[in-house]
Amino acid sequence: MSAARVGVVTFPGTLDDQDAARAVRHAGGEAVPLWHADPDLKGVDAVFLPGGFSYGDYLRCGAISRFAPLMEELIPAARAGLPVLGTCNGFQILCEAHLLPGALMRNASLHYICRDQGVVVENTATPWTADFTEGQRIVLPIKHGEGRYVADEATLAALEANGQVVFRYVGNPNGSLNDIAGIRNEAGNIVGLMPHPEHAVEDLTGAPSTDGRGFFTSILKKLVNA
Amino acid sequence: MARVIVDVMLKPEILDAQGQAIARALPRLGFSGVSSVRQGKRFEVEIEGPADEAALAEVRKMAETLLANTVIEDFTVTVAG
Amino acid sequence: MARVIVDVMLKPEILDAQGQAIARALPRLGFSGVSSVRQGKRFEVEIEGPADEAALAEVRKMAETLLANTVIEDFTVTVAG
Amino acid sequence: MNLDTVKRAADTPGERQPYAELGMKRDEYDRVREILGRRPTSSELAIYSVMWSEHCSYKSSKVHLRQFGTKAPKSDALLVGMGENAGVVDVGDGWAATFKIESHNHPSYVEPHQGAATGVGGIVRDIMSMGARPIAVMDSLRFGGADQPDTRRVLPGVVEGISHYGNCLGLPNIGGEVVFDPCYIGNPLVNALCVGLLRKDQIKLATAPGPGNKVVLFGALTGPDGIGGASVLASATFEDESQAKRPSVQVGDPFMEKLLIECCLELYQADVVVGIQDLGAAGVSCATTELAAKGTGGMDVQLDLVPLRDPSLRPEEILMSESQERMMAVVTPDDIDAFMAICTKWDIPATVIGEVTDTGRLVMTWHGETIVDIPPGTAADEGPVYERPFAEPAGQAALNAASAAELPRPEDLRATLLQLFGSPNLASKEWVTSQYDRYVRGNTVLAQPADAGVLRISEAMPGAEETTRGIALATDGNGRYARLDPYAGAQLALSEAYRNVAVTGATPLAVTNCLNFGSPEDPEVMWQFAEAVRGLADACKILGVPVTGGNVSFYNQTGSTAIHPTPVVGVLGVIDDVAKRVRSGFTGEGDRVVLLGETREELSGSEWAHVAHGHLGGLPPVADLEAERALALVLTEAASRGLLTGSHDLSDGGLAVALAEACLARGVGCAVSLPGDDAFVDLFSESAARALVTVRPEAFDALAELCAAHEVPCYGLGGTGGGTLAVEGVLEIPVAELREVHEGALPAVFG
Ligand SMILES: Nc1ncnc2c1ncn2[C@@H]1O[C@H](COP(=O)(O)OP(=O)(O)O)[C@@H](O)[C@H]1O
Ligand SMILES: [Mg+2]
Repeated sequence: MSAARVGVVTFPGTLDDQDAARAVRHAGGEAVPLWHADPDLKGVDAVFLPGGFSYGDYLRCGAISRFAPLMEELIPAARAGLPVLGTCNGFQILCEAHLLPGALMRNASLHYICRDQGVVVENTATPWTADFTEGQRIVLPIKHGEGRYVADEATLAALEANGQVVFRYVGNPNGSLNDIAGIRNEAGNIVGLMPHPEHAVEDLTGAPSTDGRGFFTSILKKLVNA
Repeated sequence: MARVIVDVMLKPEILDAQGQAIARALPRLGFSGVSSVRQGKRFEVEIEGPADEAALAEVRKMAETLLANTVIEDFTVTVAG
Repeated sequence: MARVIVDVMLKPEILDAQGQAIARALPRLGFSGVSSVRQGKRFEVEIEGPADEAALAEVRKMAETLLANTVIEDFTVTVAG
Repeated sequence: MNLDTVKRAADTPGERQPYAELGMKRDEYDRVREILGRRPTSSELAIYSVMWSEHCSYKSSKVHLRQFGTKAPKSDALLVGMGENAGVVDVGDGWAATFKIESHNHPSYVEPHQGAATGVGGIVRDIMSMGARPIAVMDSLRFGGADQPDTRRVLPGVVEGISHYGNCLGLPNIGGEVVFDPCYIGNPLVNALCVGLLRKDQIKLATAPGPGNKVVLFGALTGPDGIGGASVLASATFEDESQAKRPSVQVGDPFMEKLLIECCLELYQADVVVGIQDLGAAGVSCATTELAAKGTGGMDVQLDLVPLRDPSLRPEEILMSESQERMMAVVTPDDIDAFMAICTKWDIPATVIGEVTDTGRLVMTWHGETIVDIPPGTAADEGPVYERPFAEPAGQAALNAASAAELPRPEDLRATLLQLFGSPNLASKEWVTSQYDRYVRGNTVLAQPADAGVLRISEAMPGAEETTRGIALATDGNGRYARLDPYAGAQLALSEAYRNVAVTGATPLAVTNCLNFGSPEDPEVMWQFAEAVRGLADACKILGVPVTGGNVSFYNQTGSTAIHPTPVVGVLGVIDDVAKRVRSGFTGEGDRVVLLGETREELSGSEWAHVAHGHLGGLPPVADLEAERALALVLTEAASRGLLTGSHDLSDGGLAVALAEACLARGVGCAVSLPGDDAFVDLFSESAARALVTVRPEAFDALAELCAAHEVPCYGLGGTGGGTLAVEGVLEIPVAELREVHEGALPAVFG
């Protein structure tokens, strides 16, 4: 059996692509590099949009990346059910591309913030969170200047009603509405969150937990069983 | 050659953290009499041809798809005087 | 109650990395005919009294000390029409 | 428009030239005329004036800095020493590390955000130009008093600038310093360090060999950045009104720099670069003269081919522009297409502007007319060298006589500890460090609040081969110590950085330094400088760590008042098995707490004297380098044998502050008793060559033996555990209370 193939997208200014690929490999998957300018998903089974400052975060985070040639392939594939995970800048891109509702704005403190953050897993009915339990409290690094999740009231109500809030902060670091740290689309295949699971997969390096592993084991199990 | 201005402001219902921080700082700096501040963006777009209706329609499309995120922002397009 | 607009733009000789990145992206998004984009800030300042000369002078001072960084930015103050 | 060509210069020998406005002395100008055998053209004057400036030529410091070479200890690790863009050190298994620290003090005072940001950008390009992938940054910062209003303008901007630029590049920030002292109020110090990694056999140098090879300028377009001086020149020569005000600040574009990093790495990978140089101060002037001087000796440049952001720029201004995010490479004609293709992939503008020659001349033309024709070495290497006079400051003896021993001692040591622990210099720096990404790239093993940053090597480069090794880095400096005794102060800065590296378990290997001083034209400042360099060079020899590079920043003063002399020292170390790094502070309950090293009554220049009395006088702690070396040997050996469960160096605030910080690491308290008979001295003295470590009880004897073998004093103080810091018979403070004063201090000032 060949390993499940997870595409990791690099835009100009993407920073966490190497970490994302490493996390995929640690979980036993094959990380397939995808280049923003190539409109080719290379037949991957899932896609990871990593963090960074694509296009320097100029204009708005994710605003320019959304138009990349690769996105023209990715957007319809995601709408058709391809599992997609966006973390940090990846989450911002997913919102700008309207694959997820709402928007991410400047932190309420107006400062960039890097810290280890408690997060509660609210929804496990996604290919990226199946290995967690509902209500499980995990710790992941956050590192962002624009992570304040906003949406209009109707959208928020719908997210809550449909169980689309996937992660909530314990102690809101950025002023996100309803303490939202991550959400999914209605179908559940697309998940975006501000925290960084790819930085929390090894004991040795930096982060205080290995709680991020759950994302990668979830998706790989799902793909292997599919 | 003409210059078209695109002003982008947050929708009124969206919390403007930057504007509020400025409004809060003003009294400390000795400025009184300001009831609110909102911060938005201003784009000066130089177009090659004249600012005719077709060009403005094009800039409006640019504002709608790129310069503003209409989920949270409103925009206006004007020709620089 | 009056609304005063403060537009803050980078001085022309200062690198506007953001505006340049947008301008470079436009052709890829199918927009042609734009020769340059500059991005600045727009502040909408609501003042309690009328926008008379004294109030405008006050806003100008505010722009100079807080809203704009005059080392690299220029600003203009206008009363909202 | 009138162009000052070589021909015109020869025909108009008497034309007045604004050399003085460009900061040149009459004799320097005369020397240029002598070299050229005619008056320089305005473009040549632009080149010589920037290349012979203090900043580029090191004319006041050179005679002293030579000691770093002449006194250098023998080191097998040194692959590239001083004089290149950055030093390179062998870290084993085929890997090399390159690192350097540089100042951006003055720009950060004028425009804190951009000044600090471009400081990071500049040092990162230095590291890139060695052929390395930059893998982390650090920042060493000094501001005026925390409560002084201008500090509230400068500090947030500086931190935001470093944060934005570094974060955007995807470089983890793994350490630094934040120090407050009123002496820096008109002169903040912003020193940025970058470290990079490369294969030992892939070092790139700034050289342009091979006639016929192409000279490529790539990266950002050239604009009127930081060329106040050049517009003086352009307008003085041509009375050209259009050369209005030019900005003296440079503005950075971190996104462009990130693309440049990736582009350069791909260029190195493809092996299409013969020589490379970053453009920093003095921009094109510096890159062309230095590349040519170190290569075959000549270069022809068509200056009008330089792509411009502002088409009105004059050649003199192009030569002096300090636009950021630019590099210059030398490429063979065969490789030029491949080179350009990689630049295109990364959206990096790249232009061939010239060619290497063997004429021994740097020749530049402007639309066909020759405007520069000089021997490049005379600008790059043969600048003026000054033996500036120096003299011990008038008040030095009196200052040294006013020892802290005379100060009243506190009754309440609990209150004293809390007062110190919440003072700006000792308080938690999280307000600053939480704005820096310390996780990006996933190789950060230790970062704040650890004593040194530690990175693993194996995965730093995609596709790299396995190694268990890691590198550790720390920067330190203490302006108060250096003010009291610049010789010892520089040694103490080195000692502390060296010790901070050693407490993680790494072996210190090499040194970089940033020497921040007042005006070299002031003999008293020059004395401080000479003493500091002599002290640092002597200490490096004893500790066996060579200086690989660094930076001198003079003229840090307001009016005639100089800052404290502030040598900042960075030390890089290697740990063979990075998994054996020692974590900072108390990591669990039930460990023995052990103090290593000798405590003397050394309170002059201490944080206690500063905070409790606003006092500065006496002599700083003794810099006992042999003891420092022995301590490091104990620490690294204990770490490699897995004896240590935690560690922390003793420095500012002494044992008291070290214990308190160790408790905060994981909220684990301790109960200890003091070894000496004066609790105040035991707790607050700042004797060097000391560290706190923890061991499992069963490992204590092994540690004690190791200490005995190296003649390092070793005191079992007590054990970890509980929720308080308890010093028997002296004080007891809940860890939560310590945390509150420590973490609340900076937010209370800066929001
Ligand atoms: N400007 C800065 N940038 C990055 N890290 C910093 C900075 N200032 C302090 N730090 C980090 O914060 C921690 C505490 O700093 P400090 O109080 O100076 O340490 P110590 O007391 O051990 O000398 C260290 O890990 C240090 O590297
Ligand atoms: Mg320190």
